[in-house]
Amino acid sequence: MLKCTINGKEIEVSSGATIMEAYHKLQEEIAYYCWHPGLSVAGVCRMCMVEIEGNPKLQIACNTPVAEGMKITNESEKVKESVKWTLDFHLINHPLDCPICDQAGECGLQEFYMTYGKYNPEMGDRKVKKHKVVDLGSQVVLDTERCILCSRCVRFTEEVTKTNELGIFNRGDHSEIGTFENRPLNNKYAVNTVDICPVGALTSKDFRFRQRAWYLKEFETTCNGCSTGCRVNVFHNQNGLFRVKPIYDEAVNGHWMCDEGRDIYKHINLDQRLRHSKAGAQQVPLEKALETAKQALKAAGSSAALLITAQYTQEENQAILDFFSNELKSSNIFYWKNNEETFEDFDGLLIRGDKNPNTQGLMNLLKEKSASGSWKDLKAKVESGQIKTVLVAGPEMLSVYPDLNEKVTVLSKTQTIWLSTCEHEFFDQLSLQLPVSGFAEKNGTYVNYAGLERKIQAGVKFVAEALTLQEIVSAFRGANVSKTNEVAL
Amino acid sequence: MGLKQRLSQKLQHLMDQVENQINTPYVLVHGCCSMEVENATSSTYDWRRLGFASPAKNIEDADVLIVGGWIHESFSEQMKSVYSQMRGKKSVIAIGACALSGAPYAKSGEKVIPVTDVLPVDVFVPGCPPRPEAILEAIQSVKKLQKPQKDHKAMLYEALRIRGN
Amino acid sequence: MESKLLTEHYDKESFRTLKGYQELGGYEVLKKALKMKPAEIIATVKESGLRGRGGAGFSTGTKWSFLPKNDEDRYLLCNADEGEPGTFKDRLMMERAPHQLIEGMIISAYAIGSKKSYIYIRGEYTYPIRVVEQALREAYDAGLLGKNILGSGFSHDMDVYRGAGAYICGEETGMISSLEGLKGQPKLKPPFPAVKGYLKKPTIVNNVETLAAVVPIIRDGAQAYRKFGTEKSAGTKLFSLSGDVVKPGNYEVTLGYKLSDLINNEGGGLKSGRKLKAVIPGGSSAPVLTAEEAAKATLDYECLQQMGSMLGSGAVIVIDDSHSMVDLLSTIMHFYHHESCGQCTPCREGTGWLDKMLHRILLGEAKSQDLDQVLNVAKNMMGRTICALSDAAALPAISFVSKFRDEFERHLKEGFKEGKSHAQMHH
Amino acid sequence: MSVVKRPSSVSQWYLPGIFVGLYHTLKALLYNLSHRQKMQTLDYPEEKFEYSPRFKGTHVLTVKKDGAIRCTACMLCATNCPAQCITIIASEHEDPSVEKFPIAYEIDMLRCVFCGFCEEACPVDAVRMGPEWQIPGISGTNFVKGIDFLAFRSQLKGGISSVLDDQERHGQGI
Repeated sequence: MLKCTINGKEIEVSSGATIMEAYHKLQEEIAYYCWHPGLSVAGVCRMCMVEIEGNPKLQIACNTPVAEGMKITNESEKVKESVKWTLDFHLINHPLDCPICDQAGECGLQEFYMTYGKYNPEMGDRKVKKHKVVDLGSQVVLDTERCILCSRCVRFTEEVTKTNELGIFNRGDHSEIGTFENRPLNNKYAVNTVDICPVGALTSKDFRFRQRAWYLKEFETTCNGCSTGCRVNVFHNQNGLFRVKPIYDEAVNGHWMCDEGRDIYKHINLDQRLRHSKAGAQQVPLEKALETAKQALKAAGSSAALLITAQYTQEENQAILDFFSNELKSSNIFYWKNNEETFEDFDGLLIRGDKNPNTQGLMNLLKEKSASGSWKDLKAKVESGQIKTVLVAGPEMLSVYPDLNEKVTVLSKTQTIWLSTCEHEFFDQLSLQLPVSGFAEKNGTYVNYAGLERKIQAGVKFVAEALTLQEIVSAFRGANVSKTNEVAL
Repeated sequence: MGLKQRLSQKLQHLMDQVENQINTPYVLVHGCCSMEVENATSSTYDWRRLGFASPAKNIEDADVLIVGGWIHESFSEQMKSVYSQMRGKKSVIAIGACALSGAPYAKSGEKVIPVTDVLPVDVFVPGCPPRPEAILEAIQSVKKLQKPQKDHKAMLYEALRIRGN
Repeated sequence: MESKLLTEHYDKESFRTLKGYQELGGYEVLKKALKMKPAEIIATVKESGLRGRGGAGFSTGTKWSFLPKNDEDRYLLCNADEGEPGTFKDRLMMERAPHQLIEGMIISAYAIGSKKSYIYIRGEYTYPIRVVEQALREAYDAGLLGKNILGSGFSHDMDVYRGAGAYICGEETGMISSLEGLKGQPKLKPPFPAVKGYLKKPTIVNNVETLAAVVPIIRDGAQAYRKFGTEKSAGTKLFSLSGDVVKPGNYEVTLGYKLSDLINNEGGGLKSGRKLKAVIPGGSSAPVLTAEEAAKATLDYECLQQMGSMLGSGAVIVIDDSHSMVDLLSTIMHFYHHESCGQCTPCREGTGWLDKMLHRILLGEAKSQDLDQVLNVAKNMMGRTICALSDAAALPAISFVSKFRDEFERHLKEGFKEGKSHAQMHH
Repeated sequence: MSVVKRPSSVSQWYLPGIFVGLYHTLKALLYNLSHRQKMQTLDYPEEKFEYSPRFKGTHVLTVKKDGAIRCTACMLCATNCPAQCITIIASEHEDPSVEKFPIAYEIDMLRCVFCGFCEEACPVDAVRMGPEWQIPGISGTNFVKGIDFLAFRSQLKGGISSVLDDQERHGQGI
């Protein structure tokens, strides 16, 4: 371990570490664009200049290894002057696009301009004009005038996805990021380039012009797109959820996140949600619906069945399973496995075939209850008439359950209580639907493929009547669950 | 009918005519909008020319209530009682952004509520504060609301206003 | 007068062929070297005080000693890119004496224990490339290259690699990237090429003249070589004299030779009726010397260093009073703006900014604080990038503007008086 | 030091007080009748008060030369507005040089305090405070004004062009 002092503070780093890693470890303020903890060192933006005692020339922090007893500072006048000028070089050909740029408010240039900027631009000559609004692929739009050529996105496609779609074309100040003719940027992690782009050159088509960054609040939770359970930040305000970005998590997803996971915010917004309980197509007040469900389940007693998907948190599974085995003394518990054939896939980085966040957790609980029934058994029992009433803890993400329609047509014959987060016109054939809160509206834990606990927290509350399974079970046990019209957080 | 009855009928008609022309406003305005109401009663923008009497002292004999300034939740009870004390045909003019919507104070955590939560409002006068001419405009709209049948003078005003603007 | 150590037989046609070269003592030194131990060769080269002739002037012996001692295979690259404007000495050497270069390279390769070497020749030099390839074929046929050279057990392969026409590929790591098939962009240092260069293996990059100078050093020994030149800058150097002189061309003189002698004796003095205004001693990236400074200057690394300029690649460009310095600087800046590889921001944007400003100054649409702005931008470009191109662009700008400030001011007031400038035609 | 003059006994009599009062009223009445113009009262609908150009009235959305509104939906005005009365919905323009424009730009006149912060915040002179004061409306009228009212209402006669046009801005290399 090497010892060095940064701006007067003592720090110890592993041998071979660069000065930038020491700064990163110490959480000390330093200006940089092209360095990224998850990528290789490019050393091209020349912002991270530091002054090392005994070395007349300023060194770049991202590529200079730490030596024992090095005294490093980036607060001296010489460094500030260098960063000020290098930032000015970045800005002389940068277009005045802040009003129409999505990155405004969280742009690297704006941030460092406030601390190191010159505030009186001296460049009187014409700016270099390049291509605007370049369509890179299905997810990402590029603006080469805004690009500061830090090559983060190029290194991302080289090192992380290893698909090499992006490259820097031409030379000198006419260099441009771009893709080759018939090779658009269409890999499954393309939107990560938008996150790591320090400026507004790469913007995501899904979020394009939808909201301004300073209108969004964020809360940390876990993605429920598949069983990897990446740590993510969900951005929202009172009108709805807007986007999802990854958070660095050593154990599971590192700095990255897949593009499928970025769409998980869509099914929480009001337009797709089941807002009121419905009997068939008829809207029913919540208390009355809960009452009829309770009566139906109590009447069926041990012949009531539970069809459960692995989309619920561990606490919810525990509550519903205890209710069935203790109160109803019924052992008809059936597990609905969605995509049978692609269940074990794994793309080598983050995407897993098992699209449920809590399969492992549910499996452990089912083993405890020694319930191993699957959909085929339930179907046989329903058609043979043995089971009359079924409680379905339905899926939250309908898109990953292609076999939904087949289940609904079978269950529409018996008395079915379907718990669902999202609305679907097929559900109107069922006898009763109850709204359930989505992953962004409840606290709980998922257990990911490797058995790690992945926490989620209630960041927003859009559907007032949506309940969690614990609340539904406590309602069945007679507790009065009156849902006043809470204002969304 | 004797001359006396016809005379008294004509007198009565004249009195009604005058009676209709004159509305007596009760001013319940505080904050910067009260300045503008004073302006409207001042000699420059005199609203007596348009048939508004000077602000009534007691509520009973007023038939137009002018509301302005931010409305705090605790104040809404008194306003309702004021409104209920007015007798006969009554209408409300709400002036100023603070009354109409709570403007900048609405989201500031203070319990400032818009006037529509408290009283049924007939004429809204936006502005912060609205110009005295806007209050005179509001007065004419109130008169039009109270006496819907054709009023040549009002139509004349209407024509002038559109052309003049 | 010239001291022809290397260029003695350049006038003879046959010197280019293997037979002609061997008749005049060619490849004898190679036999002598193969009998010596590699460390001994490195010691003689270090002792001879031979310094890099390409532009940096770094001591060749020291550079060779940076190589790791293990037996990891390493490469020797000959930098024949010669992109520095004003330099045309490597071309002469490759056309007239390819075998001298090949012999020098084999000896150097043997010294550093490299099995593979490349000659990276500038793509535009089609004729020299043909000559060198022909010479290589002759060397292979004569058993001087390939397996078990002259029975000494040392085997070595040598190839020619054509450059793609980029000034940046003259820079050490830029050339390495180009050789690896990547975009010709310099690599981050550390790690230095001597530790991790071509294909991440230790690599030594030397100029054509440096490698050719190894032959006389090994032949006559270090002390004989030291007789030429000054104490710190030993040996002779080829200077490419160009500009407003009667006889421009390549002249081999000892280091420490007086610049004014080179111009007046070898170069035949200025054209009639012209007065010397300035001299660029070491290629376009060297700061300019005024007429007075040129009179005092001697052609060696130390003296030019003290005068604020540098020997560089030895391209002496003579400028007389018929040329406008503003026009010259604008052309140089346009060259660097075009040649910047665009990796590092200060150089990519700075060269563009300087080029546009100087173009505006040339057309007279500028004020005197724009001159301070040029100085400011240039000062803040230097020393902040991966390679020295930004310094190569900034140094001429600073020296031109500060040493010929009055001419720039007069130019701004009166506009261009020497008729149409080269830059105006160019844009 | 101010000395209070004791009122003379004659002024406390009843009749002289009335006549003095009548005298002043008649004087003012006769003066007004003879000098109609000097009268301070403004006959509102016929006579209008002339406002200074700095008057902060109902907003105006300026237009470009080709008639499209100048606003690029950057939301700076909505952010700067103390009453948060501006709601903007942005969308992508098919002409790539325009890139972003508002499909909905609404100002809630009831909330607006006409402070002019939006005018100051706008980087491209897209929104300005117009010369007319706010016209009252009876309950039920829509006070949330959209683009067609703010940019193309009759008084603006086809829209007020903004100071700097997009093409000019690009032309200057900004």
